[in-house]
Amino acid sequence: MTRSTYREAIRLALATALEADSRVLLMGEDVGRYGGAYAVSKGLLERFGPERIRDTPLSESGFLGAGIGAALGGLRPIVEIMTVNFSLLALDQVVNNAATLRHMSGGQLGVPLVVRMATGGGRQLAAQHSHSLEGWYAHVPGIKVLAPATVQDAHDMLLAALADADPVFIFEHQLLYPTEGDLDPARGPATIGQALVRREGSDVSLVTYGGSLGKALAASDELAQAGISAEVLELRTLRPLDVEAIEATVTKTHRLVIIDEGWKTGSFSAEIAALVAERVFYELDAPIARVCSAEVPIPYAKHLEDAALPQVPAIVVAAKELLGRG
Amino acid sequence: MTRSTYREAIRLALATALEADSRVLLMGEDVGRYGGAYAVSKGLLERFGPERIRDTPLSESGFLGAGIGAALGGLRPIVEIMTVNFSLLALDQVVNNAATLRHMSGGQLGVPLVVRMATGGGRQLAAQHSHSLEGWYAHVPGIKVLAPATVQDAHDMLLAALADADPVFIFEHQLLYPTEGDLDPARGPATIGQALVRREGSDVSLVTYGGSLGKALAASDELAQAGISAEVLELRTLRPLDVEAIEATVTKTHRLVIIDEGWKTGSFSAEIAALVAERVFYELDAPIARVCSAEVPIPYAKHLEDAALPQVPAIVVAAKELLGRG
Amino acid sequence: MIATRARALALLEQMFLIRRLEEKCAEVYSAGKIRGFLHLYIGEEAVAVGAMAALDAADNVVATYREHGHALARGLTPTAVMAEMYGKATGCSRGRGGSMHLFSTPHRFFGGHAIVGGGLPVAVGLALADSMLGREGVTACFFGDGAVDEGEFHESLNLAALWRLPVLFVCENNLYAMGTALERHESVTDLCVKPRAYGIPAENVDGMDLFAVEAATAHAVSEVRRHRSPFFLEAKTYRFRAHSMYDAEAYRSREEVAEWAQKHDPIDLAVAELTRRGLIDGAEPAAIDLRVRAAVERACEEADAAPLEPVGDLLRDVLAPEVG
Amino acid sequence: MIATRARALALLEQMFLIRRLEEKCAEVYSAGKIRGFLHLYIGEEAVAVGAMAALDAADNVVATYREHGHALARGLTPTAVMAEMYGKATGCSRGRGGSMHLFSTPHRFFGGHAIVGGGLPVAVGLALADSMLGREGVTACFFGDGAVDEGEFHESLNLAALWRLPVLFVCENNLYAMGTALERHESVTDLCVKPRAYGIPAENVDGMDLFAVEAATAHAVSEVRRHRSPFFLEAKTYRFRAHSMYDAEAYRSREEVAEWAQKHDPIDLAVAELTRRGLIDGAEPAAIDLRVRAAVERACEEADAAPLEPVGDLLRDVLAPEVG
Ligand SMILES: Cc1ncc(C[n+]2csc(CCOP(=O)(O)OP(=O)(O)O)c2C)c(N)n1
Ligand SMILES: Cc1ncc(C[n+]2csc(CCOP(=O)(O)OP(=O)(O)O)c2C)c(N)n1
Ligand SMILES: [Mg+2]
Ligand SMILES: [Mg+2]
Repeated sequence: MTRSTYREAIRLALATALEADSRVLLMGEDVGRYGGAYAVSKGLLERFGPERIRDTPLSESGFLGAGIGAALGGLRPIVEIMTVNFSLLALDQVVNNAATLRHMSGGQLGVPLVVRMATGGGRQLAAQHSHSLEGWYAHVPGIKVLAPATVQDAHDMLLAALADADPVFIFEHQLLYPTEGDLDPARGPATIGQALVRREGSDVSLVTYGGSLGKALAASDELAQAGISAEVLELRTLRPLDVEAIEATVTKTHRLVIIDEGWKTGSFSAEIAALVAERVFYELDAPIARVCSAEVPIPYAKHLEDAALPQVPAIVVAAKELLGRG
Repeated sequence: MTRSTYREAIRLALATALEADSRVLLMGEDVGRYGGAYAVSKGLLERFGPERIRDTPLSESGFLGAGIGAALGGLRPIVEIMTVNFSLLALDQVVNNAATLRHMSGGQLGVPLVVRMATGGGRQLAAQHSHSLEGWYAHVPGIKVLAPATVQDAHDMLLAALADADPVFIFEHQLLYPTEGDLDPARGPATIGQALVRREGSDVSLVTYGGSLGKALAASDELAQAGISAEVLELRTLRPLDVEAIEATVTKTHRLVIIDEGWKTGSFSAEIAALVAERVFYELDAPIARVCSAEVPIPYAKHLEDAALPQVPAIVVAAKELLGRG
Repeated sequence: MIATRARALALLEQMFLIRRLEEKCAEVYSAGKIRGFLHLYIGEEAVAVGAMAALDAADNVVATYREHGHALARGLTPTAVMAEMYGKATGCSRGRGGSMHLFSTPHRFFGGHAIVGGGLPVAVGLALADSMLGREGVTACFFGDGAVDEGEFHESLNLAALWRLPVLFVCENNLYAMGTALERHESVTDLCVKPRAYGIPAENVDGMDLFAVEAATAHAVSEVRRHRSPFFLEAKTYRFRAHSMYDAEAYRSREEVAEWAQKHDPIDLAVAELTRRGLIDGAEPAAIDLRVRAAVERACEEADAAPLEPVGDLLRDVLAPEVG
Repeated sequence: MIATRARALALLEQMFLIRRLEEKCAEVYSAGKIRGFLHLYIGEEAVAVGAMAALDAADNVVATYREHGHALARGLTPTAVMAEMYGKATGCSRGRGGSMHLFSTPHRFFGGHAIVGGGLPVAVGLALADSMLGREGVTACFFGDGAVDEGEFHESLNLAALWRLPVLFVCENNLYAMGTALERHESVTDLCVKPRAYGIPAENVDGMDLFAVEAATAHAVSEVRRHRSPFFLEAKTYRFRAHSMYDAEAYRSREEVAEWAQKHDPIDLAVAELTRRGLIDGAEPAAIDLRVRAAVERACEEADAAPLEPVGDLLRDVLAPEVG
């Protein structure tokens, strides 16, 4: 067990994978000479050379599609899209190729591709650089979607993604890169599709993932001070979803607040709410609440950005309201 | 009042708009010489000439983006993307430009752009041509999303879109083009954001939109035969959503089935369910049910495609189950 | 250069097979046996047949939705192709793909892509894999003149050139993208100009001439193999049929089509050339045609008799089976 | 050709203004007054200033996230620009855009685009509007060498050429896309080769030479106006600072940067040229600099003092106000 940042944990997993399997390569804009826009791949070029730490032109659709072809051809590519904002340019390749080829070919083809990208707001990067679109990816059959929120998961989920035979998309919230935590590099690949209770509680469930985990935990602290016992369930995998874990926490607490940085309407939070209203409806003692981003292109100015993104006080208020303590 | 097909109704609205306002133009792949992939614009080239009925190269991002610029520059462009499947190639322009420019510029700019596209499955066009992604568009602040299901709406919603100061996306289910209905060409623009009860009922609400309206109505017929009174609410606008109408129908029937051709997980149906579970939870007498597409790239073979898409019997079963008559 | 008589006749037979199979497709489409979009290759047969003749078994092929010809020329059986269009479990994609999505890994036939331009990056990636894994393969990527408009064309050519990847780009320029004539969708209609802007050598060839296509492809492939870098081949061709089964062809005249069909039919031209070279006698084309028609009939019968995939298998192969 | 002394000095002053304002940006960034991404234009001033000098008020301008220089050269006030970066309601985008999203409709300044390549189709559309509405305007679209990689570049050039639209494409080739040198992101590094593949005339110019840029742009714009069709201008330039505030510049040597800054500083070169022409005397540059520094200070003070947009206005202008 060591201390590590989230960034270093990813780097370590990358290095481990590159070391272990000569078919693995990392490709993306500025992953090499620059060292990665978020410094994740710093130092890897020197160790593994420019073929395997491959700088690409600004051609998101081109090099993500090339990643698909490379996977078909026997490599184990890791494609880094600098941020989810730019991934829209490559979404056709994701939805129409990566996600379909196995099924559409009657099971002949497989696309063992890993795609990593930064997501989320909070750094005053304004309307074209602050999206949280992982919920869109979670809508697409044929792919898997991971959102590591801890240092350990940042490491173990990358290994899990590389061990998977299907396209796996990893969303790294940009505020997490510098965060620190314990890392056991020998724990092995994470289990895809497994949510985890990060804090036990009995009065209300806070269900969240990725960059919002910290906010949910902070809210649960505040709620504890007010005598409210909040359970925090972290989804970890958005597709396939751990439906049992969601059912279990709602069955335990009977109250549900979902925290999701996506714009509220049509965000992934809606799917959690819908599942619960379908499957464990009679366990609910109160309406479901969602704390999401405001329906606005995320503004630059800090006070406006803060107002647009989900924040701890809003989570606390939402939970209290469900308990009639609003 | 005349009889018209859905296709002709759109054509009539296009012709009316082109006639009335010289700033209006239609641009897209094969809208001119070919007459439109779905024959919507047939004959318009001859009437309005190649400048205003403008064939484009296969450059979805390029010409949708050009539509944005043209709108900024004072034209009233109608961009036809042949089908939603290809719109992924242009999604960056939608999300990062069309939807953001007004807000991000502090209100200086406006993008009065209309984008039309075909959507949906059911014609055995297989995994790359059968998507229902309008739910993704409905997630994006800064744009409006319409899904006309009737001949009258096909006409009136296009006029409404053209009268709007913001980007409006119109989704035309491909199975609707040949359908017939009454058309009063003088009714004027539809009201954006208004859902309509297409059939009154008291036992259960079927909430749907677009290509699934017919299925919901057929299911309500079958339910009526079984002595179940189903109300059918057609959303018509996916963004902004008529939340009051959804609340009203649930408050009336206390039971909700949502029908949506999107893949179930993360489809727009989830948002309807979430809203209801948030806002009128105590009105619900039973779990919410959703009838959506199976989580699979839509297959070509008819029996498999049928099995993948939402069908009338599944709606009937879902409604009956909510009433304890499963 | 197609050296032997046997080989020449085999290629001619492939062209006949494609022609007859597709004529049959149109026929059974009207009868409802085939549904969805159906894009016929009739008129363009010399391109796929000539090009495939220059490829090895270890090479990769990526094609479009207009790929029956490529699949057959690559060795997929008429039955596998026909059953696919009939939506049967014995089809080369288990009936899930239909006309636009033929796949066969034994043939290294990687589709059947229905998003225009969408196959190009995939082809670049296949070539990257060959290149990094030290394999000798070439990836041949077929696409239409319309695909040249798409941003992915540009990105793919740049990647292939920059990384020196063994890709053979084969542009089937049939002068129309659906109903849009080349000069109305490309500002420069000499398509070879484009690859040169990426430093990719480019040549064009008469796509109606089987022997010319074969020779040009053989040369192009040898350049790719020798330099391990891309090459662009433009085959000038023409489709004799509508874009798909829904096309009224308002955008071109009957005369134009008739002239192409009369003067440039690739099968007629191949027969004439073989006759001129003394490699074929007068009765042989008819015999080939007969053989091929019988094969097509057999394929239809087999497709007809074949089972559907069970509905219970709908969700199979969305993801890889769990190993455990 | 910059005819008068007054005009030459005005342009020099613009360059000084951009330089000093951006130096100030870097300073206050460290102090936390500016946040988010900040991309400095220092070293490239001659491009924006020279190019804008050749445009009219009725022309449109589309720029990238590295657009402080363009905004100032187009006439936005230092205060409007600085207040925007401070996130204030008096900023040219009400503080919602920040450094990457400057807008001003009175200046027909259409952004401020932070998706590389994303501005090009928009520029094409603006030109389409001018063209169809019978207006004389030219749309100048600025972008970097990195944008040339994107599919949208290709699509936009084709559209502009095919439809004969009055777009002036200005490629600011500073030899790097972030940390990726030109030869590692483009297979052909002579960027003028690319527009020619669309039939668009192209020229390059020394982007460190204000007078050369002005002359080349004037020529380019006159070509666009005369033929109502696109033109491509490549300005060869260099950024003296990091890509953004987070860049350790591992991809280029200090010596390389120092050499450019010493030998090719566009301000030094302009002063030298004006001196050579006898249009400026020794004391004037310092006087200009002083004036400009004062303006920058004032802009900062005004930005500092300006109000924030009320949080209650967060949702304002997501859509147009309801009329009714
Ligand atoms: C991205 C995309 N846009 C539009 C279409 C619809 N479409 C299918 S084929 C076609 C024309 C393509 O022309 P070309 O590339 O020349 O191929 P051809 O059909 O002539 O063989 C169009 C517009 C599509 N499938 N994909
Ligand atoms: C589509 C997209 N991909 C990646 C980025 C991240 N990014 C921002 S600037 C940049 C480099 C652009 O280089 P260039 O076009 O040469 O402009 P310069 O910064 O040199 O002025 C990159 C990769 C982006 N903003 N948009
Ligand atoms: Mg074509
Ligand atoms: Mg650059």
